[in-house]
Amino acid sequence: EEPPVIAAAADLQFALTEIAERFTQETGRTVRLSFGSSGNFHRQIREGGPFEMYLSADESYVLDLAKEGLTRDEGALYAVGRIVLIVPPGSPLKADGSLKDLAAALEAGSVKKFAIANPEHAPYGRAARGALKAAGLWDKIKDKLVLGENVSQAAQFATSGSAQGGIIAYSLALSPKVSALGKYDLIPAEGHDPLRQRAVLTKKAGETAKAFYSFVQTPDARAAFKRYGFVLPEEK
Amino acid sequence: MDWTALRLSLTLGLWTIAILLPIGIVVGQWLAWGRFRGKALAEAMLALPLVLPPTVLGYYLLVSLGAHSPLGQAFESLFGQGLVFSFSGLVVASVLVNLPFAIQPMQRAFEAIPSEVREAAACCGMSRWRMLIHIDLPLAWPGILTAMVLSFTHTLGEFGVVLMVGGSIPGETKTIAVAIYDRVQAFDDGAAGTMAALLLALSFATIGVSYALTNRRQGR
Amino acid sequence: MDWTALRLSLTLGLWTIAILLPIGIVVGQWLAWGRFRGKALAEAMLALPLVLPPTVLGYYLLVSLGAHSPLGQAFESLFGQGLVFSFSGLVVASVLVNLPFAIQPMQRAFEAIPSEVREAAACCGMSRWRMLIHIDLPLAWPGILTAMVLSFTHTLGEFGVVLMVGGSIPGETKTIAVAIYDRVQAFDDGAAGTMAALLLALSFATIGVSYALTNRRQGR
Amino acid sequence: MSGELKVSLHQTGPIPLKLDFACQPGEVLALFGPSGSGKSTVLRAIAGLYQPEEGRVSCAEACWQDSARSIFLKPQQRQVGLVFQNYALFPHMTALGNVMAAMGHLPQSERGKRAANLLSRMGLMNEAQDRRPSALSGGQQQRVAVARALARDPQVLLLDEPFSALDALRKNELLPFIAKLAREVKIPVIYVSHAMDEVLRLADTLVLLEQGRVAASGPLEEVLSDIRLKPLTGRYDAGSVMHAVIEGHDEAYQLTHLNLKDGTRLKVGRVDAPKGSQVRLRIHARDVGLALTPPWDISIQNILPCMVAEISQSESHLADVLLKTGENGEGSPLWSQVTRFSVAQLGLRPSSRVYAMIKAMSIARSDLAELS
Amino acid sequence: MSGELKVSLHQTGPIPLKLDFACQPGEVLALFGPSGSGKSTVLRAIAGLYQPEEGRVSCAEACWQDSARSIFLKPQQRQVGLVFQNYALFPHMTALGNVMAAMGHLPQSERGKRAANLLSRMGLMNEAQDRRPSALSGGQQQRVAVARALARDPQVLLLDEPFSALDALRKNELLPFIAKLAREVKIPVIYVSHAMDEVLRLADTLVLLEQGRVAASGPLEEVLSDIRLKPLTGRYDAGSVMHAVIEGHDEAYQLTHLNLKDGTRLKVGRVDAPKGSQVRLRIHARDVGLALTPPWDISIQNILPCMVAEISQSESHLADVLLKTGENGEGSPLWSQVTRFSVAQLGLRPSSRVYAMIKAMSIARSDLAELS
Ligand SMILES: Nc1ncnc2c1ncn2[C@@H]1O[C@H](COP(=O)(O)OP(=O)(O)OP(=O)(O)O)[C@@H](O)[C@H]1O
Ligand SMILES: Nc1ncnc2c1ncn2[C@@H]1O[C@H](COP(=O)(O)OP(=O)(O)OP(=O)(O)O)[C@@H](O)[C@H]1O
Ligand SMILES: [Mg+2]
Ligand SMILES: [Mg+2]
Repeated sequence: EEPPVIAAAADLQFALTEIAERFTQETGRTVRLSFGSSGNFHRQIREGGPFEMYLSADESYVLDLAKEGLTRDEGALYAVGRIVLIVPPGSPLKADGSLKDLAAALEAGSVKKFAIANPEHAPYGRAARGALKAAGLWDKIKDKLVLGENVSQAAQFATSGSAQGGIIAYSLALSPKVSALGKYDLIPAEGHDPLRQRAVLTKKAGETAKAFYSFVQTPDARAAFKRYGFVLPEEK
Repeated sequence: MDWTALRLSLTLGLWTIAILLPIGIVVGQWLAWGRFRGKALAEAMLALPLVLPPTVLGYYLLVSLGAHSPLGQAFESLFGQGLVFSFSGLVVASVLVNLPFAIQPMQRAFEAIPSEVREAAACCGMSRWRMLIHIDLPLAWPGILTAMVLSFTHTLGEFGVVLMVGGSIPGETKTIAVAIYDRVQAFDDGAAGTMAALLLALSFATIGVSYALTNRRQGR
Repeated sequence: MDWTALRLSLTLGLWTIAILLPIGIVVGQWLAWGRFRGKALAEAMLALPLVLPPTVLGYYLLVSLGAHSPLGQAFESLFGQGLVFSFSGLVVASVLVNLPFAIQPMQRAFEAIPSEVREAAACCGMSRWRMLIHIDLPLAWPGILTAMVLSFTHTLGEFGVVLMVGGSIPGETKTIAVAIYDRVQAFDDGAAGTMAALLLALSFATIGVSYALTNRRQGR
Repeated sequence: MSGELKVSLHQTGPIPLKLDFACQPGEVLALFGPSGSGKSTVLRAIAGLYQPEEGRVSCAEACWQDSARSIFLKPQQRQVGLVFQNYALFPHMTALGNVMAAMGHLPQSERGKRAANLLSRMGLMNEAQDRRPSALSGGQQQRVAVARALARDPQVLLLDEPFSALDALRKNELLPFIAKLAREVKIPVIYVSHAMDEVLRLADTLVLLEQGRVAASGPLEEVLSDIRLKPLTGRYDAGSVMHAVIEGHDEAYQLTHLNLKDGTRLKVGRVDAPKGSQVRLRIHARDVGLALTPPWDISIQNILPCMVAEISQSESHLADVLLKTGENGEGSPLWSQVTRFSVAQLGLRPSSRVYAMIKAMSIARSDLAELS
Repeated sequence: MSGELKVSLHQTGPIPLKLDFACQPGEVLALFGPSGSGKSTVLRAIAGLYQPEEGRVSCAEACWQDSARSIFLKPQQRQVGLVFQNYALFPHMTALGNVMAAMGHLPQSERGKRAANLLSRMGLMNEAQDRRPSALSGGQQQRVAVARALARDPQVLLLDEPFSALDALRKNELLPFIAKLAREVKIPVIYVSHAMDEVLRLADTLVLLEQGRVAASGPLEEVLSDIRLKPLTGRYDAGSVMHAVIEGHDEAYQLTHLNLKDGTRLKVGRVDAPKGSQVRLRIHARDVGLALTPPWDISIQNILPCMVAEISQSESHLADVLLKTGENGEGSPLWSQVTRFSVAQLGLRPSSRVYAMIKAMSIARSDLAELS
């Protein structure tokens, strides 16, 4: 039997890789991880994709699939994402999660470009838009936005030096490579809709996938998620 | 370094040009020498796979080759395996996407063969097949090589369609392009850089050698 | 229908081929007729932009054209505006990415001009410039057209590099390809389908007409 | 197996064509006519490279084209050897490769040797055989083209000005080769040339084309003897063609004695054929001088008693005098071209008795073609 | 302003070249030699399309190439008109467009008319002028190539077998045109041809090439009179070239009376030149018969008393007899070719007195070239 393919949102790159390694150590079974856009996986599963488990960055995708009867159940929340404001070195902005400094800088006109993920389809983009709207900055910053296809690209924009800052996933900001490229500060979770991330077993799930699904919900795994910047569902 | 992905990409590239070579020759010759109404439209049609963003094209392919589509079902009942999310699906997608790169340069190359040379070959009693081997292919060779190089390199770098149709399954549909992309997305510039450099070096060497051989053969 | 994005894409496509046309002609002729060591390597080098996945190439461009890069700084001090996240940056990126499509078919087309015809032109006293206008371009025209069509359509559909370098700013760097992609990602298949269909129809018409005109001119 | 080639082509445009002719195996038919009269087009139509509106082409029993029955065989199925006017060599192959490419019908192992052989026959030696056409001179390319046409072992040989780029010496070597080949292999040969001397040496039959129409056709001797066709046959003015039998050879002086049908004897340069062979002589009208009494002590060897049959005066300084050989004009017709002044001076009139003087060497070797 | 063309080319390989020659303005220099001897290569080197290892080419005051001084001008800077052996027409332009393309030096408005004019001179009429090369016959293409070479108003005209694909009639129209042009425009003309009759009509000087080396060169008459060069000049065997003055015309019989330098008189067909003009005659050796006593009542009009200077016997049936005109051999040299049998029969020896018989019409019009 080939190891099952697990479709996972791109923001789980670091966390899930570690969890999968641990899973292999403990159970002797392996899984194949495929990271990508949650939306793409959603379509692929609908088109008969061979994924046995699906970890989406946006729970609505999972619920959709559940409605269509392509999953075993509605799955389980495994994490809630947080967002941060990140500023690269040399930026006039301060890393201030309350976005007050951003407001001032916008007034001063020192912000030329500001990176977020595309709110039309990326969950972290929607959260960023929510936070900016809550801070009353959306209309002022709208014309200065550069939009990443996903949050990773938004982070690349934000740290490229060509933008003065951006809003990205906490999980990304925590990774050593990104944190070296700029300072960041958590944006209060109250400002935006929660980024509820849901995992589910598809109808194709086999024994290993089922085991992995359970493993992802063990305290060990949860600790790993936490370490990589995810809030655990209970903590909400 | 993700060797599996690299091997997969090279295999995919080779399969793609292996399939495109005969298609390009047949369609290229047909467009070069055929006289029919709507030829310009046929030529234009062939450029269209390029117009759509790869991911979108990939999505349309996913739907039209997928398990619910007649094509996908036919393939599944024949080979017991779906077309999408499999290496075969990648090959099909890759071939479709690269059609313009393969056909157009070949068409031009065939057009450039002086008609009297082909007439002379016919008067030498060469069958269509011998003419192809001894006249058409050698004379159109630089154009065919260009077609192959463009298709091969484009397949190596192709990413949107491959990701969509293939689903990035390690060892099966996760090509080196996807692997590099993943590394870049993960801010793992080091690994991405290594893979990119190796891929570039490898392609550079392969293409350089084919061009060098062709240049020598042409006696230039 | 995102008309702004469509206009932007067409403008980008036209700029790209407008810049690539002279580059392709100069480099294509140089590769076709020049005799120098390492020609095969130069040819291979030109295929390399295709090898990397577009997003990755875009990322490298983002870094090397960005505000911290010498190139980006030079451009900024000259034009008071950065190269990335701007239309100019898109044009630069687009030109780079399409180099192989522009140069290789042109090179082959120039190679196919019989040397005696160019010798005769020289003996008719044609200056280099008149020779270009009256001999080289007309005779290489089908290949040049292929180069232009491949570059133009590829620019329309290009998405990875454009997104990375441009940042999807509506009216400035959000091309129709990005718009269609966004609609697909947002599960708005209807809008995506409409835009895709329109884009395809438009490209089909443009390319069809150019091929038809060329075919007629060539008297085929 | 080869056989008679029958050609009938008719169309009004874009290239007007209106012609019917046939060519027997072993026969060399010359297609002659001004530039643009359609000679190459006719050859292309026979080879299957051009399809006129209406046409019938057949070779031996095989029908190659019949527009009435919608038959049109491809060039590959016609087994013709065609030398293109512009050679049309394969630019990527060596001279040897070009010739071998036409040997698809032979086993691989024989091709190289036969091709090298053919090329040597054409005077293209080893070193040049391995060069591509672009590194060969015009005449060398032309010879490769001829070798390639022969390499196919064709049932019909079509030669479009095959020696136009060759010097006289080479031509003198190759023309007899073609003539011999046609006779030995017994295939119809159609020969297009602007050089009347080539036509004279090779052809049996002449088809004169003018704007795609046959202006005249028939045995070479008849057409060329027809003074009215002079504007078409060009400055190689009329002459006479005679059949003769070799009576013997004079080895010491390298002469051959010939007997005309009427018993008249002629001396010509040594002909390489056994006693008793039939030969064909062409005697240029302008090489025939006239005398009223048999001249003696002159270098002109052939002095034939003749009777004047007809005198046609022109506006120029020349007059054409038709003679009949023999004391009483009972022999073959013989044309003489002299000045009008001489006609007056000698008082020539029809039925005058004269002596025709033909220099032995004016029957040039090249005009001396053997008959079967 | 044009001037003398001086050419000196030397290299050992890959195409061996070793030649020096010069060509004056108004002079037609024929380059003659077997296929592959390097004729086209020489023209290409003069035009700047081929660069031999060592070479000097200069025209008038301008140095076009000097390998010693590393000078090598591009073809564009040389102002030559070159007719390529294979035409090399521009395939995408009509015949007219091809010719106009060489008229960069003329104002746009004049080009069309002049080009049409040139093409008409070449016998290519309106309808054909608007066709592309692919829709023209071989000979028509060749004429376009000649028109194009002339269109540039060149300082040097280089013609590589420019009429090889033309029928005799057309050639007869075009050869005098070229000859006249060379003289009127006063430019050096280099003419490559395998057809000796063309060379005879056009050329003043002959350069014989053999494997890239000059085997002989000099005034046409000298080189052609040299019997040792027969293997190179081909079957157009030796002949004599004489200078003569027109003494008068016989309008009734359309004859022209000529006076040789030594006072001998000759009759030839009407020459279109006024009394007193100098003309050049070429008399083929094989057209000269010999007699011991002056023949009478014969059609041969020109009977010249001569003395035998030299007899060279060959292995064939022929002997070459060098005569000197005049009772005591005080005049010009005249070659006669007779059978060895005749030499024996007439008992010819050096210093024998003989009469040379030259048929009036054997001085063919085409061999009669005017001198300046
Ligand atoms: N690239 C080359 N390499 C070696 N030899 C060559 C090359 N090009 C030409 N030659 C040889 O140089 C010689 C001279 O060629 P050229 O074309 O000048 O001859 P030519 O006198 O014009 O002959 P022709 O009358 O047949 O046209 C030929 O023997 C030819 O084979
Ligand atoms: N595609 C065409 N359309 C119209 N006329 C054409 C076309 N091709 C050839 N012709 C004309 O047809 C005529 C016959 O051409 P062809 O080549 O058969 O002549 P040819 O007798 O071989 O002449 P040459 O001796 O000059 O080679 C020419 O007048 C030519 O201009
Ligand atoms: Mg012809
Ligand atoms: Mg030559």
